[in-house]
Amino acid sequence: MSTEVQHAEPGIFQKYFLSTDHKMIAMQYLFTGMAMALIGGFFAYVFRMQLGFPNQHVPGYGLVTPGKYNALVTMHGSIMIFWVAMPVLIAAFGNFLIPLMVGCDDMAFPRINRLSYQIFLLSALVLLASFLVKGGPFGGAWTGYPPLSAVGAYNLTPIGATLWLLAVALEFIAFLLGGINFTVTTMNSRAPGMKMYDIPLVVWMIVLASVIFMCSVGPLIAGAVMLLFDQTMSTGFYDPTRGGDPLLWQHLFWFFGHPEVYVVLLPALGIVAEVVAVFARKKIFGYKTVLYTTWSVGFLSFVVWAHHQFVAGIDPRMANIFSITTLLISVPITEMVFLYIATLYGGSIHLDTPMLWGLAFIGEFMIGGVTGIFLGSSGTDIYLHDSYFVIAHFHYTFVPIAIIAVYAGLTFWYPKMFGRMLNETLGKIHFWGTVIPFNVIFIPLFITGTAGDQRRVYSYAQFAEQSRPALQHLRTTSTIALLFMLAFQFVFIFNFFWSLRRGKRADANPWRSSTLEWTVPSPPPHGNFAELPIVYRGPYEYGLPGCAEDFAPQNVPDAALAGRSRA
Amino acid sequence: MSAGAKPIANTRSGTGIPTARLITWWVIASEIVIFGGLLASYVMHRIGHPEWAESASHTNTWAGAFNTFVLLTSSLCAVLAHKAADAHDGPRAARLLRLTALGGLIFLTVKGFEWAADFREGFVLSSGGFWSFYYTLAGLHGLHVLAGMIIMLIIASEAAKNQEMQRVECIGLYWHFVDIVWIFLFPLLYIAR
Amino acid sequence: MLERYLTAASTYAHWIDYQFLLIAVLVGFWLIVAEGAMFWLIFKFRAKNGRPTQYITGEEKHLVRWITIPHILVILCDIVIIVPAIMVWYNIKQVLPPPDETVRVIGQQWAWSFQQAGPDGVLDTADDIRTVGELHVKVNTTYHFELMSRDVVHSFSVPSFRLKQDALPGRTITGWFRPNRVGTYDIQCTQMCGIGHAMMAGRIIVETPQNHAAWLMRNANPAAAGLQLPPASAGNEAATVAEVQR
Amino acid sequence: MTTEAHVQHPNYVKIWAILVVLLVVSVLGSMTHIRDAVLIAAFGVAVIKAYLVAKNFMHVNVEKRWVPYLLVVCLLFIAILLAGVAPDVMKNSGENWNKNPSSQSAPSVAGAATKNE
Repeated sequence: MSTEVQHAEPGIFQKYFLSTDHKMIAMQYLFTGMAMALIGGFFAYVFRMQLGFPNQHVPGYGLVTPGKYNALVTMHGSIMIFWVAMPVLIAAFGNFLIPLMVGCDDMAFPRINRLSYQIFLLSALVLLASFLVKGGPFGGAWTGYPPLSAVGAYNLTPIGATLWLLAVALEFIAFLLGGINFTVTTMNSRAPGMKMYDIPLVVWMIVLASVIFMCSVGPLIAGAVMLLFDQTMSTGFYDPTRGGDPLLWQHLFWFFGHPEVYVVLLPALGIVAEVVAVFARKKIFGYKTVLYTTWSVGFLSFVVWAHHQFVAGIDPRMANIFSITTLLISVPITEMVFLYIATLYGGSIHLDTPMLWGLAFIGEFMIGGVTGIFLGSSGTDIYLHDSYFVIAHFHYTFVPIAIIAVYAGLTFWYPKMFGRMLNETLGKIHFWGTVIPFNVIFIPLFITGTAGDQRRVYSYAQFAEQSRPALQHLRTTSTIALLFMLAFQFVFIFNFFWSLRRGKRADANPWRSSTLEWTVPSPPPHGNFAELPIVYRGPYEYGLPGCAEDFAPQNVPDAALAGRSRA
Repeated sequence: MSAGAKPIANTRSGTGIPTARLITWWVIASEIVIFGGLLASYVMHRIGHPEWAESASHTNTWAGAFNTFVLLTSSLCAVLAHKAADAHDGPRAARLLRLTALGGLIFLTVKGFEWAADFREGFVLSSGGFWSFYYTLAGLHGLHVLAGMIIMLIIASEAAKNQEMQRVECIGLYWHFVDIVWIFLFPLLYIAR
Repeated sequence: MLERYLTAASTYAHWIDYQFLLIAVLVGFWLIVAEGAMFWLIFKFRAKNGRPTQYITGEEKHLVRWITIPHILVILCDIVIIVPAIMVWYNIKQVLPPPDETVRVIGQQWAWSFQQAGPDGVLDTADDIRTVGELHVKVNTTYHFELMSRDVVHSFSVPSFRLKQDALPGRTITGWFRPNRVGTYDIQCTQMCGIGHAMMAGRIIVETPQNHAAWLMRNANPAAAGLQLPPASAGNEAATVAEVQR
Repeated sequence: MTTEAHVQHPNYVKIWAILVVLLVVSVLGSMTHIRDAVLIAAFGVAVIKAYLVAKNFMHVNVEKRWVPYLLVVCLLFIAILLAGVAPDVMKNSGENWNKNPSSQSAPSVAGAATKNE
């Protein structure tokens, strides 16, 4: 049952901007996410320069005043989470991979899929517009705690605050539409023969991430409506003098906030599972256990949120409950990391660039996970809350998620997306040039954090204990390391665009992988499969005894396995 | 992919539920969490602020009760439309869907008059905690009623030509969900005083 | 381990330092074990041509044991961490020892202000001393602080005391501290509170009882007079600190 | 694409009648002004009406088993939210903290926020 669909050759606008093809929408999300990453990265460069070399002219920006610093920090946080990590990890990889890996021609609802990108683009433009309004972008931290975010007189960026809130709300709606599409496509449109446990882990993880997002974003949408009315219609939802309660927003925000970090973590874990399995030529160790631990992490992520608010004025008795659930959620995550490491046992590990990124993810994420225990236990959180220890902790989880795992995915699926191979040596230069400086940025910040540096402060001149020269040296080292890391990103950008035209031409299955997306030509034609596949086995059949090659594609019947010559 | 042709993915049904109804259940699940969050905040504030009962007494219970009756009746029409659609009787289903949408219109007009009376009495969105929640809850619910009506009219026009009949059931599901939200909103806003 | 980075100047500071050390040791051990295992596996099973990969599904009992045993040990370490953590939290945030004195701490957009009982030792009397940005306390005395905010969320943090508590508008939150080391320590605001968030520095000056009494006399205004801000910090303050520094 | 009749249609008008009767009961209940009776009547009736609509109009009973489970799990998440947030938002005081009566904000301090040198 072929899928030739006769239609007029679409014009440029139709093909690129109004296309309902899941692969084109994936590219739109990918390039929008990468553009926003440049903006977010630039903000990081600016405020790190201010911290590393206080009160000096920052080349390319100018002088960083306290108000600008707050806006830079707020926008860096908001952009990197909502407009870089989520679109690239969930929407770009989700849109590109799910139909291909699940064996169907497109998403179940292509037009809803296109609408979700358009609303996402609108949200990005609304956020960028908030840079140009009077008072500048919102400066009250990406968490936007009222009354600071609710009252214009307090945050001095009233228009920026409302635009920031609208942009975040639009982004939520975009990902609700996108998430529903991923879930329905994976549940209903799987290739015949692909049972629940034959679905590749990256598809499982992206779908679970969308479900967790859908179930956790609801209360925050309600909270955002209330905050919008507080900002514009002078209601008193969060105004204590008029019966409101600022803690209500904190609870609604973190009830969404913590599941949100698992929403971005799971797709990254899925990508790394694919990469590690392919390059270690090994079946994932305990596929079902990884799935069950993912389910338990997904559910537990709803009962831990108040560990962000231990000292925020919640009732002290609640802190112990959330401290226990936070330690509880570290159990399934530890199990998953152990399983990923165990996958390496007995394999033959090819250290190509995607595998380097995959292993770097496991190595770096463990440091992030381990430092979370310091913050999860309520005792030490009294001292460490809102210090640079917290910043170093969540960058050791977010950078592996949003940068290292994304590079693993991009370098792995680049041949499939664009039909060309990326340059290996440039890839390795870029790898070492990113991972080593990354550690040199954030290890010093752990130390300044334990020494008492508080976050979101543009200079420590007012604080005697924090202006010790030793701490300032650490901050400057961290800034210089960031400059190296940002410089090496241009190696990747060059490699990315240079290989588009002049990279080695890639065949359908350059990495000899066994999942369905490698059975179609690269880049996949419209409608993906000439012959819609039938699935016979699980996704990670590597090293199968009695099979001519060391991998068994999902759509090859068992009988034909033995006779397969090295294609 | 011309707009009309559906992808194969849309026609498959791995879970046994057609994709149209499956996506409706997911929409309802995410709506439960949105209204749930707002209602939870309202309930906590109502218990925390007993003095709001005084301002709650100014709400017009009769208008609320009549609106509940209107929504119940329109839910009946929606499910009868689904029965007609199952019997492949497109025009009848379309007529019943349009009747349901009319019920929604009546609901909104009654609410309009009710709010006009409240405004005249001086109770606006920013006059106190209860009224903020009252207008936010009823307003968000009203928007969902309006959105449901618009989609319902589009589906009715297609059902009249015996096309896309499975969508009649889906808009019915959404409408029943909006009715259930109002079933909980009615006592919370109009009776608890 | 924390005191290597920042002085510990209050009684419960070393509880938090020990808890930090306990976590650092346990967590550090498991980090090294896991990273070591990963690098060893990468080295041992790197691609040697001709060596086929083993087909391992992950249900083989003898291999799964290599994961479940460390996992159980990790869970035990979690329990060993969580029990003292809750005790530390309970003794700092939930159980407040009887106060020798009470201080009212008020956060507002971009300054900490304090209200202390004047010579009569009773708060909210006419002779209370109100200071902005500077809090004078006696060493080895248990203080209760009533924390309030007048506008947005601030966070009263004295890193040397390992003390941190958010000040919420509309709430009065009570906590305690007992300084045990004379000296001047920073007060920070650790919750984003607008443009002056970095300017909201304060100083908490722990004095010997004699110096504190002297300061009290200097600042006690006659009962009827209005409020009086502290004079410029007394010249001899540096001297007293040095003289007392044993 | 026609839908296969996956549901047998019960007598909807009868169910509608029951719902209207329950509505009248809840409105009459609110007339009695006995505080607890009003609340129990109103919310008890609401839960029954919601059950009737879900079962008969939405045919949840004949749907795949996991659909009602999904909806109940979403309600469970809201219950978890309520349980975690109530001690702070619903109550006016707790361990070592209390809400200032909303009329009286924190006492004012003389003089503007002068930074002492």
